[in-house]
Formats: sequence, C-alpha cells, structure tokens
Amino acid sequence: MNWQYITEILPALLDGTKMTLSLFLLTLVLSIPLGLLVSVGLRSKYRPVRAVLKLYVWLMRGTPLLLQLIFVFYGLPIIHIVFERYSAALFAFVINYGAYFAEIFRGGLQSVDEGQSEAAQILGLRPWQIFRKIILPQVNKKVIPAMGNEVINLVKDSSLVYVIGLGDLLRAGNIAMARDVTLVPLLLVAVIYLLLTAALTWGLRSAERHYNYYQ
Amino acid sequence: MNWQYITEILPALLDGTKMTLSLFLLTLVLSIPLGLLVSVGLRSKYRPVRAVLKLYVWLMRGTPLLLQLIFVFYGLPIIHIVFERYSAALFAFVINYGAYFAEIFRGGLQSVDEGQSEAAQILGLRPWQIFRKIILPQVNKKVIPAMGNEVINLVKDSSLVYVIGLGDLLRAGNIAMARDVTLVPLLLVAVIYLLLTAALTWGLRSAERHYNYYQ
Amino acid sequence: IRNLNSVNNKKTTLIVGLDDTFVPMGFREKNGQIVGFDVDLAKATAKKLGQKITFQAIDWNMKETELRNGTIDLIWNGYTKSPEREKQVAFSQPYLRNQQVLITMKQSNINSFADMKGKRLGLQNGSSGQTLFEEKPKVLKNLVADKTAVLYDNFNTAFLDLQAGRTQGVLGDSIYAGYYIRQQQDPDRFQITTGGFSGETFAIGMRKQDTKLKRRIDTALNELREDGTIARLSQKWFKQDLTITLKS
Amino acid sequence: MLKLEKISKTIDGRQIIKEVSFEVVEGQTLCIVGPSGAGKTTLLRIISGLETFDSGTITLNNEPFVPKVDNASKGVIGVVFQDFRLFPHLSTLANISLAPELVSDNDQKQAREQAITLLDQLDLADKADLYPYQLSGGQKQRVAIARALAMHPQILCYDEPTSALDPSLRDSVAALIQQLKLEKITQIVVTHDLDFAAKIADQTYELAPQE
Amino acid sequence: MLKLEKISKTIDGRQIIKEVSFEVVEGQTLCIVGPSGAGKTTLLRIISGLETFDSGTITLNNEPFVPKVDNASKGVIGVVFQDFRLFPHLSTLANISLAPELVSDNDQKQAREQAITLLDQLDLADKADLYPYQLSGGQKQRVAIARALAMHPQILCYDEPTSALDPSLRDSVAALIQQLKLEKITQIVVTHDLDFAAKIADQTYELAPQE
Ligand SMILES: Nc1ncnc2c1ncn2[C@@H]1O[C@H](COP(=O)(O)OP(=O)(O)OP(=O)(O)O)[C@@H](O)[C@H]1O
Ligand SMILES: Nc1ncnc2c1ncn2[C@@H]1O[C@H](COP(=O)(O)OP(=O)(O)OP(=O)(O)O)[C@@H](O)[C@H]1O
Ligand SMILES: [Mg+2]
Ligand SMILES: [Mg+2]
Repeated sequence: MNWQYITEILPALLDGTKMTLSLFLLTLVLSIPLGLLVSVGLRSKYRPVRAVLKLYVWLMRGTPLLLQLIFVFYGLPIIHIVFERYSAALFAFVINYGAYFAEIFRGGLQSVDEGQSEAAQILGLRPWQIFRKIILPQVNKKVIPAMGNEVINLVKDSSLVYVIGLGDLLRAGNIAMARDVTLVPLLLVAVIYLLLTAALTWGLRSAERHYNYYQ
Repeated sequence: MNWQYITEILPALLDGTKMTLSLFLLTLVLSIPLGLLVSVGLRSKYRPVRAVLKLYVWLMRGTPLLLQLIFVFYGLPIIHIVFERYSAALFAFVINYGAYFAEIFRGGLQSVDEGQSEAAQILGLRPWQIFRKIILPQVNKKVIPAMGNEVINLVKDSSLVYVIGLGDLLRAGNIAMARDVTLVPLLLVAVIYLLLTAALTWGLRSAERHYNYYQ
Repeated sequence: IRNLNSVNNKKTTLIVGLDDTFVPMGFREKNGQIVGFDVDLAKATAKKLGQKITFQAIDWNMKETELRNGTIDLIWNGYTKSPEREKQVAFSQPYLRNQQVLITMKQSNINSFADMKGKRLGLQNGSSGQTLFEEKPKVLKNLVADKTAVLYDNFNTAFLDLQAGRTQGVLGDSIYAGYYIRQQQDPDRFQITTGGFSGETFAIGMRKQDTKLKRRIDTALNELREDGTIARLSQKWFKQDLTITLKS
Repeated sequence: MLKLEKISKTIDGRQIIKEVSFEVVEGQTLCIVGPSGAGKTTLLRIISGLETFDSGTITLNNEPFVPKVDNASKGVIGVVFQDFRLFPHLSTLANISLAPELVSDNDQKQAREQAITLLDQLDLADKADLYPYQLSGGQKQRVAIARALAMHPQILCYDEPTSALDPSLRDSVAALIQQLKLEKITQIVVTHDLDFAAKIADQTYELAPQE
Repeated sequence: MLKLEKISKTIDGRQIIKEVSFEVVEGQTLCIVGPSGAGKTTLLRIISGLETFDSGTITLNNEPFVPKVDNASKGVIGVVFQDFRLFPHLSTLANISLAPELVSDNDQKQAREQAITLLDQLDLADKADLYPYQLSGGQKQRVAIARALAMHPQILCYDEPTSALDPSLRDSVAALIQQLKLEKITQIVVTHDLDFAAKIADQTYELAPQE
C-alpha cells in the first residue's frame, strides 16, 4: 500500500461518499416519521388499518431492497410512472426503512407500561399529548440500540443504488479495484465506512447517555 | 408473464433457495448465542473486556458485510488463511450478525429493571441462574420485534454470497433475468422471498403472542 | 420523459450506457473521467454524427432494461453480439474482434482446454463466456469439476480466486485478460490458452425501433474504420489491432 | 352526586365485583374499606373509566354517566393510583405541573408555582428536581397525590393514599383531604387504615370480597 | 448477632444515613421506624449488600461482615422489598418456589408443596396460578413475603410488609413473624405502623432523617 496511490483515488471515493451521505440523511429524516406513524397505526383499534399496514410492512421487509429499487426504477415505467434516478432511490429507501423503523417503534410502544398512558388519560391529556409527552420519550430510550442497528445498516445499504446506475462510495471503490487490479481501494472504502459508523455510533451512545438521566 | 416460462425457471430458483435457507439457518443458530454472549460482555465490569467487544461490534457493523465477505475470502489467502467457499460465507455471516444481535440484546438487558436482578441475587440465585431464569425470559419478550428485523434482513443478506461465487436465490434470478431480458424472474424471486418472510413473520408473531401471557 | 423518437435525428443528446468498472473498454479514471476504447470510439462516432453524447453508468445486469425504458440509448461497452441478444436489441455492425480464452497459472501446467478435466473453472456472471460455456458443453462444461462453473460478479474476483488456488482456470474475454495480466507485477505467472471457442465480435446495442439511428451509426463506423481511427484506438488500448475487416 | 347501582364486573371468568351500589354526596368524603382483593382498585378503575363494567348503572347528578376517560379531560375525575404511576422521565416538579400546563389553561409559571406550593404542603420542597427513581416509597406516594390534586377535579379518588406514609404524614394527608372538602371537592378514598378512615370519612362503604 | 457501628452513606452528594449504630440479637425482632425519606430502605439495602456504605463497620456474630450479595446464596439474608419486585413472567407459585428449587437442594415437589403451604397461610391459595399483573396490591405484597420466607434465611428483612394489607391480614403477618421468632430467625422490620411494631418488636430503632 502506498500513500501516493491512496491520495490519488481518495477524491473519487470522497465523491462517492457524498452520494452515500446525502441518501443516508434524507432517508433518515423522512423514514423515521413514517415509521413512527406506521407503528402507531399498527396498534390501531381498527382492524382494516392494521391489516393494510401489516401488509405494507410485510411487503417492504419481505423483499430485498435491491429488488424494490429495481421495481421502482425499471418496473414502474411499464405502467408509466417514471422516476428520476435519485428520486427513485430515495423513494425506495424511505418506504423500505419506514417499515423497519415501524417494527422497532411498535416494539418500543408495546414495552411502555400501560399504566403510564392510563395515568395520563386520567389527568386529561389528549391522545396526541400523551403520545408526545409521556410515551415517546420512554419509547426513545428503549429503541436506541435497535435503531442504531438499522441506521448503521442504512449507511451501508445506500451502496445498493449501483443497480440503478448511481455512484456511491462502494461503487467508487469497485471502479478503482477493477481498474487498478488491487484490493487497496476496498480497504480504503472499509476505512471510510468505519469512520462514518464511528461517528454514528458516537452519536447513538450520546443519545443513550442522554436518556440515562432516569431509570 | 406466462406459466410455461415460470415452470422452466422455477427449478433453478428453488435450487438457489436451498443455499439461501441453509446459510440462513446455520447463521441464525450460531450467531444468536454469539450475540447473547457479546451483549453480556458489553455490560461487563471489566473495562478491557468492554473495550474489545465494542471494537468488535464497531468493526462488524461499521463495514459492509459484502466487504467482509471479500476480505475473508479473497483477502485472507494473502496471509495464507484459505477458507473453503461455504465456510467463508458462514464465518463472515456469523461474526457479522453476532454483532447486530449483541446490540439488540444489550438494549434488552438494559431495559430489564435492575430490581429484578437484585431480588434474585438476594434469593441466592447464582449469576447464571439469574440470567437464565429471570433476565433472559424478560429480555426475549422485549427484543422480538427488533430481532425480527435482523432475522428478516439475514434471509435477504444471504444473497451477498454471490461475491464469493456462491449461487443463491437472488443470483439464480439475476442469471435468468440477464439471460432472458425480462423482469419476470425477479418477480418470482420476490414472491419466494415474500413466502419465506411470511413464514418468518408468522413465527415471530407467534413468539410475541407466546410472551403475551404476562405483562 | 424523453421523446425516444428524437434520438433518431440530431436534436437529442445520445446517452451511452456503460459499466464504469469495465476496463479497458469503458471505466472511470482516478480523476473521475470516463475513458476507454469504447469511450474514445463513441466520441469519435458522435463527432461524425454531429450529435451530442453523454455517458451514463449503469448496472450491467440491467442494460437491456435501461435501453427499453429509454434511460439510455446505446449499450456500448464491449457488448458481444449474440443471437440471444439479437432477439432483444438491434446491433450495429461489429467493430472489434474478441475471443473467449482460458486464463490459468503457469505452474498448474494447463495447456489446452482439455487439461481442465476435473478442475474448477471461474466465470463472470452474465458474460458471453458464460453463454458459450452453457451452449457448448462439450468444450468445457462436461470436463470441469461438478460440470458447473463458479460464478463471480466481476472478473477481478474471479482472478483473485484463481491466484488463491481455489479455481484452476478462468474463462474470459481476451481483451480483459490481456489488460489484467499487463497490470500484474509478475505477468509471467499467467498463461492464456486459446482455441476452445471460436471468435466473437463486439457491437453497439440499440432499440429495434431506432432504425434511422442504426443506419447513421453504421455509416459512421465504416468511415472510422476506413480512416484508420479504429485501428489506432485498438493499438492505443490493446497494444494490437483487433479491427474487423469487412468481408463484403 | 355520583351514584352506583348494582355494578358487577367479571374478569377472565372470575366475578370480581357483584352488585355494588352506593352514592357519594357532593362535597363529602366516602371511604371504601374491605379486605385485600375485594375489588376496591377495580371499583375505582370502573368509576374513572379505565375499566368497563358488565351490568348496573352509574349516574352523575341524576344523569346517566358513562365513565369514559374523556370525562377526565373535562376535569371530572382524578385518581391517585395504588402503585403511583409517576412518569419516570419527568422530574418531581414536572410530574405535577405537566397536566395543568397542557390541559388547564395555566401558563407555565402558574403551573410551576402551584406545583411548588403542593410540594411544600407535602414536605417535599427539596425534592422538586429529583426523578422518581431517586425518591423513597413515601416520597413517591406524595408526588402521586400532588399530581392528582394539581388538576382540581370535581371527584378525587385515592387508592390507599397513605400506605407508604408515616403517622405524621398520614395526618398531613388527612388535613389536606379536609381542606379539599372545604373547597367542595367530592372524595372517594380506598384505605385499609381504619383510624385514618375514621378521621376523614363522612360515610364508609364496606366492600365484601367475592368467593 | 448483627451489629452496625457508625454506618454512613452519601448518594449524589446527599447525606442519606449518618452514623447509624444498632445491634440485633439472634432470634429477636428489631423494628426500624422513622419518617418517610429517613433512609430506612437504604439501610436495608446496605445490610443486604445491595448498596455499599461509606464508613462504619458491620459485624456478624462478632466477626467483620462485609455485606455482599453472595452471602445470600449461603442463606444468610432475605428481603421483602417495599415495591415487591415479583418476577412478572412467573406465576405466583413459581415466584415462591423458584429459589428453593434452584438454590436449596429441595426437589421440585418439595418446593411446590412448601410454596402452597405458604400461600395457604397468607390466604392466597386460589391465586397460585395467576401472574403478578393479575394480583391486587395486597396480594402482591403477600407473595413477596412468601417468596422471602420460602428461603428460610438466618436474617429476614421486611420493608413495609403490611403497607397494602387490611387489618386482618396485618394480624396474620404479625402472627407469622411471631412464629418465625420461635424458629429462631432474626428479623428486621421497617414499618410505619406503630401498632404493628408494638405487636412484634423486641426492640425498636428510630431512624432520624438527615437535613
Ligand atoms: N387481569 C386480571 N385477571 C384476573 N384477575 C384479576 C385481574 N385483575 C384483578 N384481578 C383480581 O380481582 C380481584 C380484585 O382486585 P383489586 O385489585 O380490585 O383488589 P383490591 O380490593 O384493590 O385489593 P388490594 O387491597 O389488595 O389492593 C383480585 O382477586 C385480583 O386477583
Ligand atoms: N439514587 C438516589 N439519588 C438521590 N437520592 C436518593 C437516591 N436514592 C434514595 N435517595 C434519597 O435518599 C433518602 C432515603 O431514601 P429511602 O428510600 O432509604 O427512604 P425511606 O426511609 O425508605 O423512606 P420511605 O418510608 O418513604 O420509603 C430519600 O430522601 C431519597 O430521596
Ligand atoms: Mg388495590
Ligand atoms: Mg422506603
């Protein structure tokens, strides 16, 4: 491994990292609220609502994200829904990760003691207030480790966009590997991923520590 | 879509499914105990133990499983560790998923009230008994939804073995798609994945229901 | 949505779909620029056509679907002409010779396709080598271990596995084999064996309805061959002349 | 004011409450006593709408009253739970001031001031910034009482409000209940402590266990 | 038998317990009384090894005694917690029989029979198969008592063992404590109920609050 080579390919890799990060951040911002909404719906009193959302979660978790990307980008044009490359990726990622987050939040909601919500009801809080002020803070504390897993998966899953012709970090590494016939670019890719995940892990631990103020 | 074509390619797809399932089951059986062990270690009193395990979790979650497969299979031979194809896949999957499971179990352990373990200690239960009889059953109830996410990810991640030349379900679909230039094989692949996940989801819900006997 | 008919006249920019990892036909340089034999040739062709051209990286498995959906107009990246593919796409006239060759390590003493008996063979998934392997089982398939080949996502990993000793041979494009071996520190360790399969040709893939475009491209390719451009590019990228001489 | 007639309730096939009838007069204090497991907590849950009942009727001011948790939002009923149910993520002060702030139209300052006054009365002035896990059993119970009081409901139910309190604090709570009586608040108190009941009750109802 | 000398404890900079000294005589019952927040629960946690202390010494039978939770496994100390801490995933019966089965060398049948006897004594015979969430407050408390009794520890600590019990059950528990006294078990009882204390105590220690 030599430094000159590394500095030569680094710009291309960092360029790919931009795509990785942009997709990661946008997906996160959009899919967490989606997941929260779905998780609440999954516990709805109304059977049809639950049935539809269960179907959604099953379809999204039940098929590989790669296939979902392919269907959104290559399949939907058959019925005249044409997405631009990046929008297709974002759309597929958001609805996919929304389903995963929904399951995590559902688990979190389930494990908050029913007595908490009863106490808040008696105090006269409205459903939305109960959710926002009583339930959600307690759910957040519980779901951080599991959310961490999915968030970190998301960083890496963003590499699937190669299938619709978008270039991300891993793609950039693959290009360099094929061109220069060496595994060094992949090592560098791994290092960049590690740095990204280190930052995320640090953020997640801070969030966990933040919620440690109570037991 | 025509039935004859489907019956023609189905045998190849089902053959791929065998690989998917075998890798899935073996990985599950090996990585859940590993994850549990690591999660306990992550809460150890001994700082070095925690540090080493944190590093392990970070490395495993921090790099794409795809790269880990490449390093295990193509990288290790450089230092004269040569894995057989299937063992390489299994090894990479187990250590990777072990880390994800560890985080989930760690979260579960954290959210079991400390008072439970104190009460059991006072009763004279040994640490192992406390873990086995008091903590674990309560952790299990809490982690099922998050575990479900990862287990379902695992079914689909098994498709990554293409990179070391093993053929699984998705690979079989890709071959047929590239050869026959049609999205039909991928639709079939999606259906098979959906069936697999339906079975898993059903199993997971039963497990959840099983733990509903108490609150 | 693009008006797909307009690619036939000069108004619209042509989009060339290529796998940007496919050296030396079309790939990304360290500075991010897409280069390669096919890229040079496409640019020269565009000049002759008087039409603008851009390059879009795609997943090679999805190339025909991209073409059908109109997200690209040309598949131009060492695209081997085959009867199978002809059902799906229209081909330009072929512009380059290629051959499927067997790459082995010298030390393993494999000097002919027949020497692969009982040995493990590696292939790139979706490559034309794979098609030949399946279609002409007598040449290799019936000889090799388990009568199956190990499939890789790209040639790179296939070669890595060859060096690790888990396979004894790789079937691949002569063009890529040449490039790969030239990149090695010790090229002499490798051996290339030819003769198993007859030669094949590279051509440009288009939508079948783009007949006008096909005619204009064929004309341009003729001119480029006659003025020696293709031969010059072949020397530049492959260190040999692989131009197809038309037997009209 | 609040009148129960022949209320019955079965859970999982067990008859928990059988044909309970009583009436609470406005502004008075009713004590409900009875052995452990008699169904006292269940009865309070029915009155406050947290639990349904199988048969019987409830009237409030002679109008049919269907206990529903929404009533609470209109300030009808408040409950001090036997197991406290404090919000673990909120400080003592916030546990008390949250609902007045969100539900009544008190502004934040008012709500906090009221909470501090209540904490003072219950001898918890120095615990305002602690979280529930940092409180002793009796301290938690007092916060639970303060939280319910802060909403000034028409009817206030207490489930064993002094179980974790020492004699002097028990007297403080008794005094508090007397004071609320002056403010014409109707109170229903479940208790095991007969001395305490004697001190506060205008009326006592004895719940007999089933089986 | 168990002697505390000048035990002090600070949590988060607050002095919770200051120089507490007392001695329990073997086979006798010591009642600890004191206002809410005085540190009674904390003291029991120190004795049982769940909490460390900052200064002072503890001796057991004149030998230095470092409370450690391992002692429990040798059957030294048992605790009835103020907040019960039943195991939510185990039935009432299993809550009681689990430890005897796993720790003492009782076989399953013995352990279950003993548990049933205890449930009978505490008037819970018909609750054996219910889970904690199905029990009333007083029922939970009695299960907690039975669970600790089942291990026959040398020293048994109770933290407010009758807070959720009606007078007649309180008398049952008092009788139970007297009975254990005959079996020479040393007992430390934290309680607010002075009548109850008077009934059972050989000795009373008043814990004064800090601040
Ligand atoms: N979910 C349930 N399933 C089965 N039985 C239940 C359930 N909830 C309550 N019970 C039973 O109902 C009875 C009455 O319970 P409740 O909590 O109302 O009693 P209580 O009078 O408040 O007793 P305590 O004074 O001990 O708190 C108890 O015997 C209890 O076991
Ligand atoms: N983790 C903690 N952080 C801060 N203060 C604490 C913590 N744990 C206990 N305390 C304080 O220690 C004091 C004594 O608590 P303890 O639970 O021992 O009281 P107690 O005598 O058992 O009271 P009660 O009769 O109300 O149960 C209380 O003032 C309490 O707020
Ligand atoms: Mg009760
Ligand atoms: Mg206490």
